[in-house]
Amino acid sequence: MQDGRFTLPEQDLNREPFAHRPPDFRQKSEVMITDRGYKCRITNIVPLSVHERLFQLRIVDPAERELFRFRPGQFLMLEVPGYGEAPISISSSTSNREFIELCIRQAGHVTSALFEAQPGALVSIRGPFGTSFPMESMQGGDVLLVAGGLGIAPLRAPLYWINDHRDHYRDVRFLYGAKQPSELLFTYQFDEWKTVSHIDLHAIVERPDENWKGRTGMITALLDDIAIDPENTWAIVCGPPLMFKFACSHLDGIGIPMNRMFVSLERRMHCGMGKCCRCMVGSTFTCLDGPVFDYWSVINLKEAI
Amino acid sequence: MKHLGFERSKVRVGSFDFTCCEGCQLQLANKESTLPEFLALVDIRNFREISSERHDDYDIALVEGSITRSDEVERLRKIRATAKVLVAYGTCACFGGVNSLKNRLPQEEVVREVYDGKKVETMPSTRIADIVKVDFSIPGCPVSKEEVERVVVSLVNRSLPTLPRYPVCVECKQRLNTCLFDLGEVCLGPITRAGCDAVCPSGKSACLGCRGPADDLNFRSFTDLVRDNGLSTEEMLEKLRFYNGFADQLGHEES
Amino acid sequence: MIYKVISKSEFTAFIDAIVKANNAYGPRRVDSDRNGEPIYKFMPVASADEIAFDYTATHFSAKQFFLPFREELSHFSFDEQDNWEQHIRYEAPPTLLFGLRPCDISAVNILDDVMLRGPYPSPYYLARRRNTFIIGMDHLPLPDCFCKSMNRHTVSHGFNLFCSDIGDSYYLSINSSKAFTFLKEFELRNPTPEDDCLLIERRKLIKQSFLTNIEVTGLPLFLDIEFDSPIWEKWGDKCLNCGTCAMVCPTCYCYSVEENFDIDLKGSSRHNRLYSCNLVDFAEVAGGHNFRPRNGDRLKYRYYHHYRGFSANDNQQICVGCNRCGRACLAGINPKDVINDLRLERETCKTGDSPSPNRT
Amino acid sequence: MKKVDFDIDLHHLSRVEGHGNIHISVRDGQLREAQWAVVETPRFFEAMLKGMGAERVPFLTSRICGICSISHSLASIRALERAMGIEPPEEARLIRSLAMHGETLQSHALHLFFLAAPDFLGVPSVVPLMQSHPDIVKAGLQLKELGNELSIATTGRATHPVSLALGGVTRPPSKAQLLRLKALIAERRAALALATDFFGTLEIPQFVRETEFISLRDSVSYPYIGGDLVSTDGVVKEENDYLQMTNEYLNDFSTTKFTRLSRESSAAGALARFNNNADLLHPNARAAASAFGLEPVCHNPFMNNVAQLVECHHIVEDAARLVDRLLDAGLTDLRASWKPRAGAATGAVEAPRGILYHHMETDEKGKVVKADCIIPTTQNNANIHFDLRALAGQALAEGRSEQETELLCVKLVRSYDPCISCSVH
Ligand SMILES: Cc1cc2nc3c(=O)[nH]c(=O)nc-3n(C[C@H](O)[C@H](O)[C@H](O)COP(=O)(O)OP(=O)(O)OC[C@H]3O[C@@H](n4cnc5c(N)ncnc54)[C@H](O)[C@@H]3O)c2cc1C
Ligand code: SF4
Ligand code: SF4
Ligand code: SF4
Repeated sequence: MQDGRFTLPEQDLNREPFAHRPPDFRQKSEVMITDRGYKCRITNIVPLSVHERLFQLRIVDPAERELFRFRPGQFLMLEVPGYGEAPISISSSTSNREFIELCIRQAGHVTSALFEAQPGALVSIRGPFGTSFPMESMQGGDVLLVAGGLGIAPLRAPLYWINDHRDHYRDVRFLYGAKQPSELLFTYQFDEWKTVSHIDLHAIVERPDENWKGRTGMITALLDDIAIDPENTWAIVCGPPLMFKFACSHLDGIGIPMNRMFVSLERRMHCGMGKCCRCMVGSTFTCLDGPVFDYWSVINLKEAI
Repeated sequence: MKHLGFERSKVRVGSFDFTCCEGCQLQLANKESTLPEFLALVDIRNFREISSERHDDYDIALVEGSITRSDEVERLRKIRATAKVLVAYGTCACFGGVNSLKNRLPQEEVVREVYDGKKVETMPSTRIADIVKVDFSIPGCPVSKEEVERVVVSLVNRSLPTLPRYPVCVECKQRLNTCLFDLGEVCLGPITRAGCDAVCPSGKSACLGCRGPADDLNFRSFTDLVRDNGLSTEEMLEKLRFYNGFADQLGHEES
Repeated sequence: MIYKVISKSEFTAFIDAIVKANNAYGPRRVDSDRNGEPIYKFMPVASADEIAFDYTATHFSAKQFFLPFREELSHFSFDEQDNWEQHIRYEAPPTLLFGLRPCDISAVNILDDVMLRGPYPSPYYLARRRNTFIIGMDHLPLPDCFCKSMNRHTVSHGFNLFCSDIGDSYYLSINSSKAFTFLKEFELRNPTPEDDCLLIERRKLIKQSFLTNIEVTGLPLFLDIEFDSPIWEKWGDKCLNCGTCAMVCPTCYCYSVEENFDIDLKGSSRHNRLYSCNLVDFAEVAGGHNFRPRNGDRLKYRYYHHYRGFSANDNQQICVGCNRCGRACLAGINPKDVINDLRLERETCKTGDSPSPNRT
Repeated sequence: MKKVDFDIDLHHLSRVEGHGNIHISVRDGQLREAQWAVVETPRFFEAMLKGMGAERVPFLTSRICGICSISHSLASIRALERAMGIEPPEEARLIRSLAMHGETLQSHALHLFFLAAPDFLGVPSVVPLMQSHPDIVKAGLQLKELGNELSIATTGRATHPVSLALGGVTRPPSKAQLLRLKALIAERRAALALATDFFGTLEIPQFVRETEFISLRDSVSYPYIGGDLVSTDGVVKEENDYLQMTNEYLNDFSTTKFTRLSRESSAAGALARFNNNADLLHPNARAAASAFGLEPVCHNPFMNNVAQLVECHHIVEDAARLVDRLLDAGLTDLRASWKPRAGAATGAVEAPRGILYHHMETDEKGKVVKADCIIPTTQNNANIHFDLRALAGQALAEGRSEQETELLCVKLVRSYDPCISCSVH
């Protein structure tokens, strides 16, 4: 009964080349447009605290490795085959083209699986995605970095950037707070940041133990310790919503313009490409319009804090 | 077989039944096309229904059925003491199931009705979690083999399984069914936890809530909906009581 | 676009031929509801006589043909050496959709904007879209249709062929060479001035037949201002969080991604699944914090998305006014009532007579 | 004869559905006691059914048993339909028959391959057989799958049907499903042939104890739903007179009741159906029976396994016929509309393990006033009990060891394929 004259021809309709085969990323710009990821080997796993580890990854294919570039503050979708994906900030230096470092907290399904993985295991990444900290605009000014807890993960990239271009910036301060001393991450890098990068680093904990000699209290207490030149300071604040809310309103109080303060927001993400809508904050996407927002946008976003 | 650099090992399971129809255990032998693969993932240490070998070195105990007699309490406690992970398996184990329908009558009357004269021990049907700690629940009357497979695969891969948190309507709509409320029937889909792929409404038969309440369900709005559609509240209550999954909600309602 | 006129009998012969030769879907009567009203759905059709040409509106939208409720995004295969490969397939078989209404086609156009514009076009969507041949048909609105309010009661692109009923014949808008080639085999005529007249009359009639109108201008602003309005709690108290509205909606596209191992452990597959902002865990993050903990927060989001629009599609309103969600919602929540409530809230508070005194 | 003393005390017999114990006590070479005690926890379904709306009843009764849920559902549907004068349309009847076939095939395959075969091959379960006899296990799985696929297509799922309802069925199998079944049946005939050859190689114990076999009989086809109640001793009764067939009585060592008719016990099941209805089997099934030397009336309970296999042949052929008829039918007239009314009637069906009675009495609102369910295994318990005594006696006389006797007794109980959780409902 079928009449060939009226049959829709497949080739004709499937004429868009990439409906047939996946695009060739090597010929494309740095953005990836599909669900295909870069295969990576876990080259090293460094325990940082009870629930946090640093994972060092290396993209297996040299051509893909060459292609992968990112800016401070961007994130990637980390795929643990069999378990799923999770958005993770890139925590290494933009100039490190050999390895990617991710600082990860064991939080749920995917991250727990990653904590079972052994060095040498193969995972996959998609990205980088999202907006970044405007490091170039900050040139010539003071930089104030404020991190609470795991908020240090997205801050390591700007810290490395500053180290690479130290003479572009004036005073750089890094205020870092955690609940207790054992939750302060990357303490092994403190000396390097202080002496090599000339960063004025202050740490504070809420609940000290007997060995703790530093400051005790909330992170906002550190803000009172230092003199800030509001006219010339750019701030980057990362941490739990409540923490950045307090820190930013404090900085607003001393006169730093809202569009010179940057925060990184976290939401559930399933695609990273502005399609699944899981990461909506108000009418914007954390994955496309963020995760880095200036404080002015954040206070104008519904549901941001 | 290695994955992500760690060795995956079989899970050692024991399967035990209490007061029930054994339909859930039977599901383990269903979905024959993947049965060999499924059996390759588990090391059956104790499973009276299909094997006469019995060992007490299982890590995971699948417990089917509800508790209605004192000797069952003892047996259950022993299983709990042996197992590392105890899974309540099926609606009877998770909520008391249809067995709970006899709870509304005095137990002596129930016995008299069926065994006129003879003394038979029984007590109100209780769910497993009321007696021992339950680590994970797989609801369903009967459980769906797909879900069981997913859970076992998760355990082999050292990850925690999860259940859907939304109601059956989501899956029902995804199967393009005509809503039973449009046909004038009371369906418990809007308040029941999904995961069964809406088998009952897909067979044009109302959901009776065997998978228990969905997360954050809106019970008030549900009862309003039945009333506003001019449907029978009595029918709704009979359905809500069927598997005893909504005992909490009904308790609030009636008090 | 080429315009032609075809007699109804010849049209049926054409549809019969094309439906027989292809993987075709069209409106069919599948049930009667408890009031005896027919229930239509897009179902596979094998010949013209299975099609309900005079159908009103389908229960489900045609969205699933472009965004299936569940679709494999990629598959991983693991080997003995603990290595893996990722496999992705985009192909879609050619499909014919018959009988889409202007609002249905508009919805597909909106999905095109979301899925194909922007930095990351979806190849999965594109494959299906390219392989789907759409024949549209106009119709007289149901009493609760409000697509005219959304300006979606006519459509000028996004279909291969569109048919308007002008009495004894159909007035055809032919929008693809494929459609034109198929039609060459049938008896067509060029529209006479009289046909044009009939078409204009038909359009007028349709336009005048709308009984439901919703004022949507300025709604984006209202929605922003009313973000904390108590009306969300009021409607939220009714909402069952059942996601029905999103499942039947022709433009709701939010999804979730799941990954599952194959039972033999030799592979795993990543699927997406249509989700809804009304579902309880939509905005929950790892660790259990829920950014939208209450029913009202979630319900609001669906309205926010539909009538305010999101940045990714130029803040465009994506509701087409088919009222499928309103018809399907068991709790009796529908766009007309919610939006009117919202307007009332705005307008009465201007006179200082707010119906909700406990507003903060 | 050697003087022997031993006690066999088997607690919670494995590879049967539900909990039952075997006690055998031998003193001075004399059999002192042989007991079949059911210790399953009763669930009191009859009490639960009281007051329930007729429409919900089949959903509850199906939960009596996870293996024969379709039979329970259909028995109560038949009882209620007869009580309230509802006539299901012909197409619905065909679908129901096909559902029964699916269930029986699934149940027989489960019993033959998972529960009985390990006994004959001396292994504890089917798992080792997957290594030693992969083809046989595969054939068994394929037959079981075919049974389940029939049930899924006709009732919505394999266990606890969703679309069997008063007045007919709520949803018919789709054309695609039927075509798939047709292909599947054709393909699975090979598995059945393989299985038949395999069971031909097994040695069936020689044991005979004369008893009375009870089953349904409708004079046109091998019985599944409704008909006369007949026995090999010549009793014929109408469905509603089921109580005269069962004569239930209580005993003090078991939570299940015993039944009897003309003798101290009677038997139901595949062998009983065969003994009463062999003439109505499909020719292929009859050929299979004669290949095994199975002829009515056979009094060896171990032959129940063979009778099940013979029925599998009949089911496969009859299912093929029913699928073809459904493919030709319009499948539009599926459910008769009905009004609740007061009434009382019995529904009898042939569940995989034998004749199953549900008796329902309704009030004018269609609510159940009184329910009674008599389950096949209940009707077999007494027979198992007396068989055990005879078998143990015969084993002793043959001078068998304790182990041999135990194995033989266990095999005997399993060959009845008892479904204990259902008998103590
Ligand atoms: C921009 C951004 C940057 C981030 N940067 C970092 C960072 O640098 N370091 C860091 O530690 N965290 C970071 N996070 C947070 C991190 O993404 C979450 O902690 C992470 O997503 C948790 O994933 P999970 O799978 O472990 O948790 P879950 O919440 O358990 O799971 C997340 C996903 O897995 C699915 N899922 C859960 N359980 C199962 C199951 N049993 N089976 C199947 N699917 C399941 C869920 O549906 C969900 O899709 C960042 C988040 C964002 C948005
Ligand atoms: S039939 Fe039941 S589960 Fe399906 S949509 Fe309607 S209420 Fe929800
Ligand atoms: S639809 Fe309802 S009753 Fe049916 S299986 Fe699902 S949860 Fe259970
Ligand atoms: S608005 Fe209606 S359809 Fe949508 S989730 Fe709420 S109750 Fe369900």
